[in-house]
Amino acid sequence: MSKSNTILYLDGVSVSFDGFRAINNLSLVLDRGEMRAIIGPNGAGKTTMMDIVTGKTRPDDGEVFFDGEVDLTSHDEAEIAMMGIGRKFQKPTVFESHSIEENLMLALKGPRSIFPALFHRKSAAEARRIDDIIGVIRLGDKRREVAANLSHGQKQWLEIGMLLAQDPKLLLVDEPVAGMTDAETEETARLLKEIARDHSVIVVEHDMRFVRELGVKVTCLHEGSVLSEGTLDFVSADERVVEVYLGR
Amino acid sequence: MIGLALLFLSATLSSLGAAEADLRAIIAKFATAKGFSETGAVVHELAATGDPKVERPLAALADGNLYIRKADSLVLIGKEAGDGVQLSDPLSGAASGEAAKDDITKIKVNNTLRRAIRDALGTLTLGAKDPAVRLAAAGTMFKTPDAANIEPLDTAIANETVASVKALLEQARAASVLVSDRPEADKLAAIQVIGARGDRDAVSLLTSVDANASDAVKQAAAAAIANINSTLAFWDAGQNIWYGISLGSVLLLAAIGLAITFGVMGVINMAHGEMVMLGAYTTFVVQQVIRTSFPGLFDWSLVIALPMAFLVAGFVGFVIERGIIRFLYGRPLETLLATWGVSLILQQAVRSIFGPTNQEVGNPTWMSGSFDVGQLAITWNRLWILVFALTVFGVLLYVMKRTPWGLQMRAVTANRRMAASMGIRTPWVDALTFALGSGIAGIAGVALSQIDNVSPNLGRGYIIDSFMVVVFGGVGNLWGTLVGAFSLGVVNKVLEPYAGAVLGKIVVLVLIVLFIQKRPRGLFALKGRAVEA
Amino acid sequence: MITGRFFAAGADRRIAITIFILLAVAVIVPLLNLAISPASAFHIPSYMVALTGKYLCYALLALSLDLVWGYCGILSLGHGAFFALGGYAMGMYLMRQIGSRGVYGNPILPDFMVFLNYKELPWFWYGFDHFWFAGLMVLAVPGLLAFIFGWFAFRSRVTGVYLSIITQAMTYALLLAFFRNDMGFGGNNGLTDFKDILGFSVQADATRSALFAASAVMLALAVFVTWAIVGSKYGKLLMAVRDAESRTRFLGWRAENVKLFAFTVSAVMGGIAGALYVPQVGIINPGEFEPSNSIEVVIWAAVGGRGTIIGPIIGALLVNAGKSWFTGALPELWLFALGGLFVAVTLLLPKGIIGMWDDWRGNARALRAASLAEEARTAVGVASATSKPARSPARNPGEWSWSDPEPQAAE
Amino acid sequence: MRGNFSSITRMVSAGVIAAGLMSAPAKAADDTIKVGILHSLSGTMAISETTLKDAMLMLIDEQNAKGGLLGKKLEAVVVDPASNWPLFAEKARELISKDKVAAVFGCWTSVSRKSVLPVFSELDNILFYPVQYEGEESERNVFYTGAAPNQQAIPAVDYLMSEDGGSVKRWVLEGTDYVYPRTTNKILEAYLKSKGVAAEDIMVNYTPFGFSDWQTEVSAIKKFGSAGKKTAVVSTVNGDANVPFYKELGNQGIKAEDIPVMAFSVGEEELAGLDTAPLVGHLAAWNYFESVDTPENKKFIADWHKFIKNDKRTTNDPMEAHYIGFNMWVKAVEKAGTTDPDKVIDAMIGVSVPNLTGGYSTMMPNHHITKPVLIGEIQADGQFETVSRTPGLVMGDEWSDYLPDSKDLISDWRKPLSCGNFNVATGKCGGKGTN
Repeated sequence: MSKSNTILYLDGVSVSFDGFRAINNLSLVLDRGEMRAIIGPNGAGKTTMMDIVTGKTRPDDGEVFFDGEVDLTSHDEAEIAMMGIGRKFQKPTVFESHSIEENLMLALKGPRSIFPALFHRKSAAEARRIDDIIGVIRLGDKRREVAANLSHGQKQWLEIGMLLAQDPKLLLVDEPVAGMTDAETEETARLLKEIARDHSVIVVEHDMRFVRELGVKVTCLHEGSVLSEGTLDFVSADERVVEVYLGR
Repeated sequence: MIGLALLFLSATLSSLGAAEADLRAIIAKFATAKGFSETGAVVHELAATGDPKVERPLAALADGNLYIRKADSLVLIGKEAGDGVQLSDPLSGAASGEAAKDDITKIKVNNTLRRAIRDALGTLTLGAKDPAVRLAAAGTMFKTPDAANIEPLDTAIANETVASVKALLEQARAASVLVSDRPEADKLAAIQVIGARGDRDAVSLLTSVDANASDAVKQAAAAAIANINSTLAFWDAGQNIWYGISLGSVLLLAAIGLAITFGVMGVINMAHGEMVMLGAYTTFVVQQVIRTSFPGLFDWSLVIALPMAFLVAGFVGFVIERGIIRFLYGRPLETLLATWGVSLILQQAVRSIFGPTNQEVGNPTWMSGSFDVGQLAITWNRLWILVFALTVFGVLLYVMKRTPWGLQMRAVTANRRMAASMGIRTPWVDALTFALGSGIAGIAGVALSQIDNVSPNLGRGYIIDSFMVVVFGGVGNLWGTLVGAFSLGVVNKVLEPYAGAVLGKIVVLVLIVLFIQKRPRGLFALKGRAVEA
Repeated sequence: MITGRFFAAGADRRIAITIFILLAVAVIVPLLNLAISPASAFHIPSYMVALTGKYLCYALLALSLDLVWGYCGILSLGHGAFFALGGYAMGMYLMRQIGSRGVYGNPILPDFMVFLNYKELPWFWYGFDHFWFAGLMVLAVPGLLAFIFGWFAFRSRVTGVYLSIITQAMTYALLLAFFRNDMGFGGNNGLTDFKDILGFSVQADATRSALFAASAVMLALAVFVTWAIVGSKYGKLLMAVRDAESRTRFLGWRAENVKLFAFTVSAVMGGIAGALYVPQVGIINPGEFEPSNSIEVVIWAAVGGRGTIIGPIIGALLVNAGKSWFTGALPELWLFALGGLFVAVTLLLPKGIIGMWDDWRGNARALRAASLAEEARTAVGVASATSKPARSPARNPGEWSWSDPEPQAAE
Repeated sequence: MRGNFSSITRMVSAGVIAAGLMSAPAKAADDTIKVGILHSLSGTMAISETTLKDAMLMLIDEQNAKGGLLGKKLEAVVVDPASNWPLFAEKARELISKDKVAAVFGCWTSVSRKSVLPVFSELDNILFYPVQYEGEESERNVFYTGAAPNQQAIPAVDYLMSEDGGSVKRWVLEGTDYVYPRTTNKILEAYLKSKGVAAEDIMVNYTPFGFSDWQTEVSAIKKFGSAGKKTAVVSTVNGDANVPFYKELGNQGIKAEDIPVMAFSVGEEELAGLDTAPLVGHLAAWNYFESVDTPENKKFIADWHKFIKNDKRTTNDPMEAHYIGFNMWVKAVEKAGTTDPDKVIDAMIGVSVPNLTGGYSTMMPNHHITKPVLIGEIQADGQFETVSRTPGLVMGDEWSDYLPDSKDLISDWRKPLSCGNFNVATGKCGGKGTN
């Protein structure tokens, strides 16, 4: 397997907490521009895998490469984010006391040190970019509203919007439709597909209907390693997947 | 001292048991003696008679119980009884009426006199029936070596049947040989005997070996000292560790209630120290009641105070939880403010009720004094506090891990809503948990009243250390509190002899700060999957 | 351009009014003290000037704490240390100014060094005979301590209660260190008996008034600086770190640097407060490092309303004025009153005085809007939108959640 | 019972009365003379200072019962500086500027005195300072009614060196780390060395305030005391730390006959918190003991018990100092015919009043007073028994003769000298100058 064409390359990764093996010899490869859905039962290691990729958790063992050449295990969250990996949490995490505009402003690609921030003034280009994103996430009428006042689904979208503002090469999206209405779920699927046109994306999701809607390659994790990989139909036909996850 | 012993010697040789009239004549001299030196001369004269009967008046004098009746200048033993003094005859002990305090004059004693009396009694009681008295006598004679003591000691050794007394008598004899003009061989043997004791008293004796002793004696003494000192150095290290463990047990006691209210419940309980203080004051009140009403129970006062302190502090904790804390769950910082206010109020309340001064809390006899393990002096109160701290810890651990209540407690603190929906009465559990933490702080106060001031400021002295211990050990982990308390105690006490008390403590604080950098969640942190999950 | 924003369209009228009042007070109070005859009803007695000057220093300290606590969620229980260090730097300057007027008449050594048999000035006292050097140290020593302490603590991601407790350990250790007579800072007695500052007698009414004015102006400046910081993109970032630290990291921000900058700035502000405080009260002693003092600062900020700029100022002024009054009026009962006040404020005014005021005004405006709306039978929903507090009550800044296995699960 | 529950009501009423007084300060301005009381009623020092506040209230009551002063009633103004040193200065300023008191009785710690000194000299008022202290100070506006080191430490050491005291040869100087113990120990070291004590026979150790774990220190004392020479401890351990110190001494079995402890800061009040049975024979040096058998003292104690409504409350040395200081002030005011501090300060020097130990104390030109020095041994009932007493009165020596930097200094506030630090070597006022 060659690394050079991949956006994300995990090989033989293991990590354990107090003797509990959360990730066990996991190998996963994502090609540039690919969107991948990851499914698996609770405790399968989905979130821990994201922690490893984003530098939150250091693996005990194994290789993690981004963009074919960057060893992610030797970088921390901020550096990894600056390289172009964006992450959306399972529980929507936005800056609740800030307005939507301000949220996006903080996420916008740009210098990340203190003094520029202290003397920063919003440029016309930045304003345009923010307008664009607000349009994409369909929150135009609430742009000055404080994020705390948004509904659950709107917060999910705002968070996705913040990922877009970061302009990453790879997006890690953790359960984007949890707690959404059916209409919102559809909308979100459309949004993600739109994003996937020019970004690599990993989506973790339990909602099989949503995964089907995305129509992409699926990886099923179990007990910290890959149980099955392929199209959704292929995976859902896999005996073991049915056993541990989908149920009979 | 030599004169005294000579007199004693001559007295024993001439007549055993002087006539009682002679003794009375000497005792009467106390009435006319002016100043400590003249009183001292009378003591010596009395001791010189060698009559065992003089033990009574001398002991009374040492205890400050010898009086002169102003009316007839008679010297009598007095015992305070209510407003008056019960008088008795100094020799026979026969009652001799009562007197008002103004009608009698106490014969003053000071340390020097007391020591003289102690020495005199030492020789006099060498032949006492009670082996404990003989042991004390031998101990006194060991510390006051005198060439003239050798002969009476020889006699005593020959008659002695109890091995421990005999050993001490032999050491006393050796000490006396060392200051006598006996031949070199005897002295070398004496050094052997003393050196075998291996303690500081032996060093003290050996260092005072006469400068004009022979070289062989000096060398032997020096060698013995070096030998003892090297073992003592080892014991010193042990002593420091013991002190550390003891300090650790105090820290553990102080912190363990906080490990519940802060560690488990998340209330930044600044009034924790005041709960400890309430426990100490409860002990004081219990002791007062016992002193006035049931003096016989005094040795049980702490045992009685324990449940009382638990209830008092627990009840106050319960009231605080119901009245204030319960409105503040989910806002831990507000609990800091409110409990700080509560602590001010409690302090001032105690100050208003009991006054600002220290209150006296007595040590029961089983918590007084010390005993030796090798060269390690272990005080009973420290040992009991250690035992007590570990017991409290054990019981608490059991309650938390093994009882249904503990399970409910942990369930509520882990997930209040879930626990409530499973039918646990969360407000009740909260209140009881807080009361438990407070009550434990209260019983810690019972123990701390034995070693510290019982004053309104008692709690303030422990609050910072308690927070350090809980945080150092890892919030929410009882074992962490245990290990944290003992490690901070031992580190502190091991540093203290080298760095001094102040610098030692500073170093410990800096170490805590650095340690938290290394383990930002304390010693026993819960590790787990990232919280974003 | 910040100034531009400041004057633009009353963007933050409250701040402007505060600064204006402070500057006005800086002029008027000295005038009423110095120029009006003591017989007049408008005369402000000197002890009032000294007292209020002291409160202003406390207010500055409370504001500095609020910058890190209210806006960044770092609950420092050791801010008194920065205050005291600034105070000591100023005290050392004032000590050197005594010159040969000390009781022993030694032109170089302060009195306490003479009777502790110092032969020469310790090296760390060099330079403090110059005001500029002392002034520099007032900024540098607390700033540097905060920088080093913060650099370690924030990089190691010490958060929540752990951070609070180690800041307390820091000030406690400094307390013990400064109590030691061997440290060369006068031990328990500290530094006292000051004579001159910049050649003016510290006891003269004019000097007192000048110090008062300096405190008021400095507080006004601090209000402006804090407002500028909080209003900038960095300020938004600061609050973002408070509300969701991990999120900022995954957006590529270095949360530790964000915190470090605020912590250092805040420490410098605290140091300035201490430096202004010392000549006005005439003594600096290790007691200022007492952890309980730092806790009190937290209480001032909380009483006034944290996460606002003028809240801590109001809190510091009110609590201290109350304390002064109670200790005189109810000398044996004032702790009941003060303790009761803290309990009452936490139970009844959880957002502090300013927060309550805003809520009350917000509700009043909402009610008014609602009644207007009803009259016009239009614009329904305005009321519900505005009556919501700007900050959701569920998100209390600077808290760590206790129900999660790890504290500060902000996300 | 030591704690008197009826005291709550008393406290409340006292508070209410004080509040009443404070709320109407202007009204009473002309027909009363105000006296400020500046003692901590809360915080760490409340334990010692509250008693002094009560003692002052009692003295003022008694004076009023005698008809007041200059035909006016005396009125006490009580404030609480809360053991907070800057607050002492603030409250002193408030008492003088706002309440216009004629004199202030107050302070306990050296630092509180140092903190208020500039206030008193700036506003020209009088402070009576009732506690034994380190000396090295003499201010025009302060009258020191407590002991200077030579009125306590040196006679105490003399006693220990005497045959009566046990001919001590080896010394442990144990103190709390602050200026009083430091200075006292410096003076003592110089004094002991001048008496031929070798440096290795002196051990000096300091502990922090409120120190409570004395195990290491006590065992070090034990070790130091086992060198074959008679050893004594001279303790300048402060306030709160004493109780655990003595408890540890008792438990580790250090007996007064073997290693006596001579304390300068332990009085009847501190012993009240202790079971003294194991401590019998340990010593303290003061200028007053409650057990002193004189008619004045008996009356004072009886009055005190009546005033405080508790027969168990003890009296102590600083209370006597206030008793002396207050009576001196009354006498000086009568002599000057005014309460104007300037005139009273001048009238104070030479005033002589009876003390409680059967003699007269006189205010000297250096603003210190003459006192007898008593050495007492702790008794099982928590009292001291006087075992030695200086033959005459000792005059407080503000500038110690045993410190190189102060031995040439004297203080004399009589005109025309009026100088607190006159250098007899150079003949100039203003200290010693360069080393």
